Amino acid sequence: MKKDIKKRNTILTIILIGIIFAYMLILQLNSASHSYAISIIERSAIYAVVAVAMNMLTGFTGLFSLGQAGFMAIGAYVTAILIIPVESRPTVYYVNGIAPWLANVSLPWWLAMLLGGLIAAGFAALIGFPVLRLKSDYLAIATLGFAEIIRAVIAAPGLNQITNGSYGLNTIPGYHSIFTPVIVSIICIALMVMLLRSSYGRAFTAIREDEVAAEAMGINLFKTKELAFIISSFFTGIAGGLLAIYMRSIDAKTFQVTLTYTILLIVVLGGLGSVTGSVIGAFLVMGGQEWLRFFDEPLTIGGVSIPLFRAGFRMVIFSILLMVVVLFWRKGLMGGREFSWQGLINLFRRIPQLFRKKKSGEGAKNE
Amino acid sequence: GSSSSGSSDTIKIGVFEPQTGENGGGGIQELQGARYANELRPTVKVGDKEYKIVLDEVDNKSDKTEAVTAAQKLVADGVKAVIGTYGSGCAIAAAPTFEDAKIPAVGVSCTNPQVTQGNTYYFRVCFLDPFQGTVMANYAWNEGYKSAAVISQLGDDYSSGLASYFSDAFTKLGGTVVDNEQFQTNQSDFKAILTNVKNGNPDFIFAPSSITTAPLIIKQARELGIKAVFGGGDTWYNTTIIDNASAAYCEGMVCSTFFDEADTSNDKTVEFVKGYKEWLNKDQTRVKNNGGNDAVVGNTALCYDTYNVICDALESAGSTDGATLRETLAKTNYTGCTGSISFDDNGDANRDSAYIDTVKDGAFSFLKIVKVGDTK
Amino acid sequence: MSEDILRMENITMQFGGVVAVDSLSLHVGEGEIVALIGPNGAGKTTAFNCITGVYEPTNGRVEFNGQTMVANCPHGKMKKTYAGSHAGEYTEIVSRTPDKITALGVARTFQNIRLFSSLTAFENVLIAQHMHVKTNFLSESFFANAAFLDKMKTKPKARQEELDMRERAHELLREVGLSDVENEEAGNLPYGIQRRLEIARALATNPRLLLLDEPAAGMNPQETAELSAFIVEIKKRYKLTVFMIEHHMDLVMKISDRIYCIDFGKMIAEGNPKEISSNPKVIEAYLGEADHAENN
Amino acid sequence: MLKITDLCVNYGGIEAVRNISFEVPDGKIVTLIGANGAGKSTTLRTIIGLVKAKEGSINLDGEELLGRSTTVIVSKGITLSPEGRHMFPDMTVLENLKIGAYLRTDDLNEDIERMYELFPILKSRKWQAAGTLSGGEQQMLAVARALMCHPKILMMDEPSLGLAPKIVRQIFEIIKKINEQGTTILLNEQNANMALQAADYAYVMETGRITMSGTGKELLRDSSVKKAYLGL
Amino acid sequence: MNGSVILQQFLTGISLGGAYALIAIGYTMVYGILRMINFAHGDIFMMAGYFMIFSMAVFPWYVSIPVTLAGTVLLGVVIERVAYRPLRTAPRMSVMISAIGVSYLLQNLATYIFTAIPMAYPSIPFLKQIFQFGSVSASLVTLVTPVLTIVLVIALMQIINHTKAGMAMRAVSKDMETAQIMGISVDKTITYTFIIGCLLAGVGSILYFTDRMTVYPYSGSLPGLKCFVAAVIGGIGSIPGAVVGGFLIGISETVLVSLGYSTFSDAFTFILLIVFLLFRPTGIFGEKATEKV
Ligand SMILES: Nc1ncnc2c1ncn2[C@@H]1O[C@H](COP(=O)(O)OP(=O)(O)OP(=O)(O)O)[C@@H](O)[C@H]1O
Ligand SMILES: Nc1ncnc2c1ncn2[C@@H]1O[C@H](COP(=O)(O)OP(=O)(O)OP(=O)(O)O)[C@@H](O)[C@H]1O
Ligand SMILES: [Mg+2]
Ligand SMILES: [Mg+2]
Repeated sequence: MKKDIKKRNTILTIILIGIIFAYMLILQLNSASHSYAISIIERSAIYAVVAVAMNMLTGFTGLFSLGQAGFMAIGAYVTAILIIPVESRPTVYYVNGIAPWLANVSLPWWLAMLLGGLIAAGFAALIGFPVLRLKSDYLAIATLGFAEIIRAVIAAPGLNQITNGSYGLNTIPGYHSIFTPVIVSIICIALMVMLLRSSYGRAFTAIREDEVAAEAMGINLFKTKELAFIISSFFTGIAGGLLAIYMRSIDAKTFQVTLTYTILLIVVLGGLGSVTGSVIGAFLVMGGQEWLRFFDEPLTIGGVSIPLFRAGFRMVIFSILLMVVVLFWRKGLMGGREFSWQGLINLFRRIPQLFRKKKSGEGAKNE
Repeated sequence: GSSSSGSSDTIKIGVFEPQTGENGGGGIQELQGARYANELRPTVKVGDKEYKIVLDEVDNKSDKTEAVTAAQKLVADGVKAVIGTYGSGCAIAAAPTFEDAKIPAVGVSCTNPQVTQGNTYYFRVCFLDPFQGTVMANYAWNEGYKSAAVISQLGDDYSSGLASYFSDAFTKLGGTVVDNEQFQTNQSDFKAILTNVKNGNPDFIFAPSSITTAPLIIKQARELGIKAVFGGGDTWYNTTIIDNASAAYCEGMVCSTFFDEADTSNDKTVEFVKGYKEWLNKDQTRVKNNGGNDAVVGNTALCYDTYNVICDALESAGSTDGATLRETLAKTNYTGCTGSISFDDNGDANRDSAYIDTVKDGAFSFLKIVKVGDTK
Repeated sequence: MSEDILRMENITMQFGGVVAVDSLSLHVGEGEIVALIGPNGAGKTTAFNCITGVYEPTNGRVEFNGQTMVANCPHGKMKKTYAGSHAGEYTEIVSRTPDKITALGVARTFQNIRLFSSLTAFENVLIAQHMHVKTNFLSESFFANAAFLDKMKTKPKARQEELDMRERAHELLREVGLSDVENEEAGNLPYGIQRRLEIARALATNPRLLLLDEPAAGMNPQETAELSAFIVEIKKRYKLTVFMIEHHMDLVMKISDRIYCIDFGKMIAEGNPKEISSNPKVIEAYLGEADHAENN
Repeated sequence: MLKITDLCVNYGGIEAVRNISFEVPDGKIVTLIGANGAGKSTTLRTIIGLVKAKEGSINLDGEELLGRSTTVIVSKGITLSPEGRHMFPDMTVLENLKIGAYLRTDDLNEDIERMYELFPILKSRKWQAAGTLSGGEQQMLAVARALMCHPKILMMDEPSLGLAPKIVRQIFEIIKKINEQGTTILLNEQNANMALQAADYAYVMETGRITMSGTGKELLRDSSVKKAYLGL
Repeated sequence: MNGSVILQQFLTGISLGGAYALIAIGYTMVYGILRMINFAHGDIFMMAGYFMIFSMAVFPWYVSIPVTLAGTVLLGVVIERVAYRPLRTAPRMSVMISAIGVSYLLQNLATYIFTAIPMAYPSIPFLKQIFQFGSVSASLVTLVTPVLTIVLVIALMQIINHTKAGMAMRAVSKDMETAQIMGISVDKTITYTFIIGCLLAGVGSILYFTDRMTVYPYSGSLPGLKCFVAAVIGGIGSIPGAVVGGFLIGISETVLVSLGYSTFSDAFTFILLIVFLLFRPTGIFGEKATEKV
């Protein structure tokens, strides 16, 4: 019995993956006409990585960190600097020139991205010493502040020859195929899930539940928190690198607090402590923002133009929708649980039941 | 709207502008130029067929990340050409997308050199930052100002770029830059900076900045008793600044611009200004979008010209194919309300002169035309 | 009794001006059940906190299994304001965080239940074994859940460890009689079961010494009686030494080998249950005049 | 008189209190006893308005309290000394006492002195932050704080929890004393022995239902109560 | 740098600090009572700016000021009702997210209604009188801001420490349920807190914008963040702390900019924050959180 269900789930999963890949293949083969869809999927996949990484801290370890934009900036800049083709560097650094030692250093994108992640992780390790001793909101504000400091440093004139200061970086080679960012994202998320499901992951959860008790169970608070922080920052840095390649041009303003807030909204929408929630959230938020675009365009029904529809309306609607989710689905869409086939099937089963109940309720009234 | 599917007798032109976010104000002013132009010239004849032109407006929210998806949306909508965008950052971010899709884009007011660099599909009708910075330095030097202070926005390519070109040119001419101050994005208190400026006692203050910050700087400076002449870049040719900083404080400030409302030497300008004002005043929301009055800002005029440049190119190319259109655009030779427009190999407008405008009695008035080589 | 497993020497804990524990010395022999009683606010929980590293004592030394586990002397700002006795007697400073102390073999429960309440009972016990994990986080993440490798002759170490941990968690829960609530959320369990689970979780760290802070608080006499039997049983089964704080006198009298009574942070009596219940100082300070048996 | 009729309370899917009815006559001590999780605390919290009931009625001297806010209910003269103490941890002992009398407008000094007499240890710690008191000290403060508002009906949720035997006895003496001074008492207790001895009337709760009731003396003699709750 | 420059900078610093302090109080009070960072506070402050613009278009300044303050308070109270009250029993994180959501909504709404083009802040003639002391010049508002801040804060402290409403606020901030048992109405108390916080934000907004003269949809976000930092540095929950924090940040920001380090003027705020969190995690006046194991 149990085995049958397991088998069924495996088959369903394989079918789902098959469908997803087939869909992406179709998009890829007609990439010219589907570039919009491709870019939305790529962006969602990248945000999903950061969202899961943030969830690992906030939802699983109970560390409320708002430094994501900063770590993404580190990852993005490292990646971008190292992969901009050497020949186009003079035009990119056209104002101040590039530092001579850097001028000819170039890496393949995946290595650059890995390095970006490692450097982000290194920074996390450093600032972890002071800030991880802080609790909840204080930690949030300190990490947020740290992200702002990173941004200021990147834009500082002193680093002009490395980060190109105010002018940002561009001519970053983009993706050739939708599969590159999606597969990298899948690998990143899979690695995080595996960690979360190991004993270390359980130790994270223990800290979220009760620090004092976790410590009394022999879990070293500082080391474990630091581990979660470093790993989360590593993947956030990688996602920064992915984003840089996706955007092909970055500057310090890309990595403002609002970026962190967007990711936080994704995490909350999906459900704290749910990896699948974060992934679904990323696609919903990114897709939703685009789907709502028609609100920005003047709408005329039967020759009467509806006055509300104009630029900016989309974001108003979007923020209202977010508020509705926060207020009415407090635990997010997944509510700390993971997606399971059984859950989905139960959901479907419940729908006819709801109808039946309604009907019988009505019947009772009629009697 | 874009939702109407691209039927065979319409051509879509993308209007890639920020309507919200930091540059939302300027973006909408530009957008209105395109709308007005579209109303005047709703169709083009490509080959033998008359096509209706539909503007596909997307908001890039002044945000680079958004800009990429917004650009992709235009590509997916099947636009044949793109107008925009205000704010070079977003133009740079979107440029590869348009190039990949072989859709020519014509920038209206994105003055950063990198927008067109290495991108064969991006053109622009405005002049560039190095040009503008130098022109302003020339002007200042010619007016007899010996010392200048420079104020620029950190992390902003437009402002930092102009400031550094200005400083270079001004020093070369023999002037001294007594003070070089920088401020943060979103900063609204400039007193500390301005106190330092005041202390340096410059003749001229060059403060290229967005229309959000310019009035703050000017007003606070005057309140601190700074009497020096203020100068800015093309963004400053915008009555919003006068409205926000009060006419008295703005009196005498100068800026470079590609357009002057009061220029009567060009018939096209006169015609455009008259027509556009009428169009604006027909609808209060248009006036509101324009910043609450009917003064014509440079970006609107440029965008109006851009629309026409694209339409002309469509007509003379006789095809909507991206590559053909690009080739035709590269050969553009058009005279519009902002003067003559043609592109160099890089896709940049060949402009050798700029208007210098000053504020007189609370309104912009034409002062002179300055060329790069013009120095005393 | 044999060797002392725990020795506290002149432990003083001072909060600001309040001396909560004052030169407390006591010892617990291997295999004993020792109780610590005393009026509210006498400093019992504080003493436990000093042993387990939650607080750093102001002065004194704690020895575990013949080794110095915690030691401190007034230093820094405390030097001037120190109000306890035996100043200057200790010079060594040894401080350990609670997790290090647990690693040495001292486990505890809390006066107010502190379970990982949104996790299942099984996970609670599993987590308590985390400190014994030997593989690093990389091989843990790669292999701990790699069930498809189970058919191999030699499983990866991380996988083997994970399987062992799960096995042991099941076994432990079975032994303490919690098998049937294994998959329940800890926070949803009845109070008495939660107390039991908290003890089981402490056991999962493989302690030699178990500290229980008011294990019977909030239990009725019936449940308390069950708990006494439980404590005696696990003590035997796991060869533990038990040191507990408790206000339920029937429990204390029934199972303790020895009892310490403290008041105002100072030791006022020591002895076996009989001696303690008739000790006038204890009656005066703690038990009160009436026959205490009827109170519980 | 406080009269509870057919009260039902749910937490999500859990039925914590199922259809219970009982009365608390003026001037008496009424106690609820029962195992952990029987629903005793839930009952008290519903009476004070912290938990919303599914159905039923809570009637104080002819006035319906169900659905009223806690503030209103407290102003009618019912108060609760909550389970688990619940001090204002950063306020001093004295401030905690004062806030107990939040709805009163008269002079408090006399009452504060009275509390210090009842609980001398509080006097010596009046400037200490309540959060750093020991468990027992906190419990005493909780009782004292509740008394500060001169309630008609004082509900106490496990006042003896975690207290030394001596203090437990003191607490019960105080309960009797307050009662003699005219306060009606509704008491939740694990310590069934003491509670039944003190109570005029008692109810036994099991899994959300009232399974038995009688005077304190009656229940003390009842063999099933003896077995289940007195550990004899 | 000569004496008059230093004096000029000092004036700038304390007037900026005063405005920061007023906003910081709102953060500290809301945090104190709901244990949440009211991310929307900076945007309420921004909306107050718009309210003033619109009411000055119709009324003279002495009518506009009360109208603006009333509008700001109303906005704050409505936000509390709609976005925070339903989450009273939810985990703190949800409330914080809700606050971020409100902030997002207010910014988008302002962009939608008022467009992103900055609007001129009307000048209140008597506040804008310029005084000249030698080479130092200052408008009245520069001088009034710090004085008004101090006066308002002293008044507020009296309310909190010596009235029943103040006691209720402190109690609710520690334990809502128990506060209810004491007969305190939690909803009312929280509403009062928002009224006070928004009132001060309104006053702060008038002083701040009178000096800085343009309002646009994002003009609240950075000052908002800085003021929150000010509140943390001062010791969150403590009102004198917020004031000291506000002045500290205002002055140090000015000093830094005047020394030519404007690159780091924003970052410095956060560096200051991190340093404080390290060496005095509870801030200057913060009380120790007391958790007993
Ligand atoms: N963190 C602290 N700060 C200040 N004083 C404290 C702190 N922790 C405990 N105390 C004080 O130390 C004394 C002893 O407290 P402790 O909790 O050890 O008592 P206890 O013996 O466990 O009492 P109970 O049986 O009531 O739990 C008390 O007076 C308490 O107020
Ligand atoms: N906030 C809550 N959410 C969900 N369930 C709850 C909540 N509070 C109590 N319960 C459940 O309601 C039931 C009754 O609990 P209640 O606290 O009223 O019992 P009690 O008789 O007071 O027990 P105790 O002696 O432990 O205090 C228990 O099963 C408990 O798990
Ligand atoms: Mg204790
Ligand atoms: Mg209870």
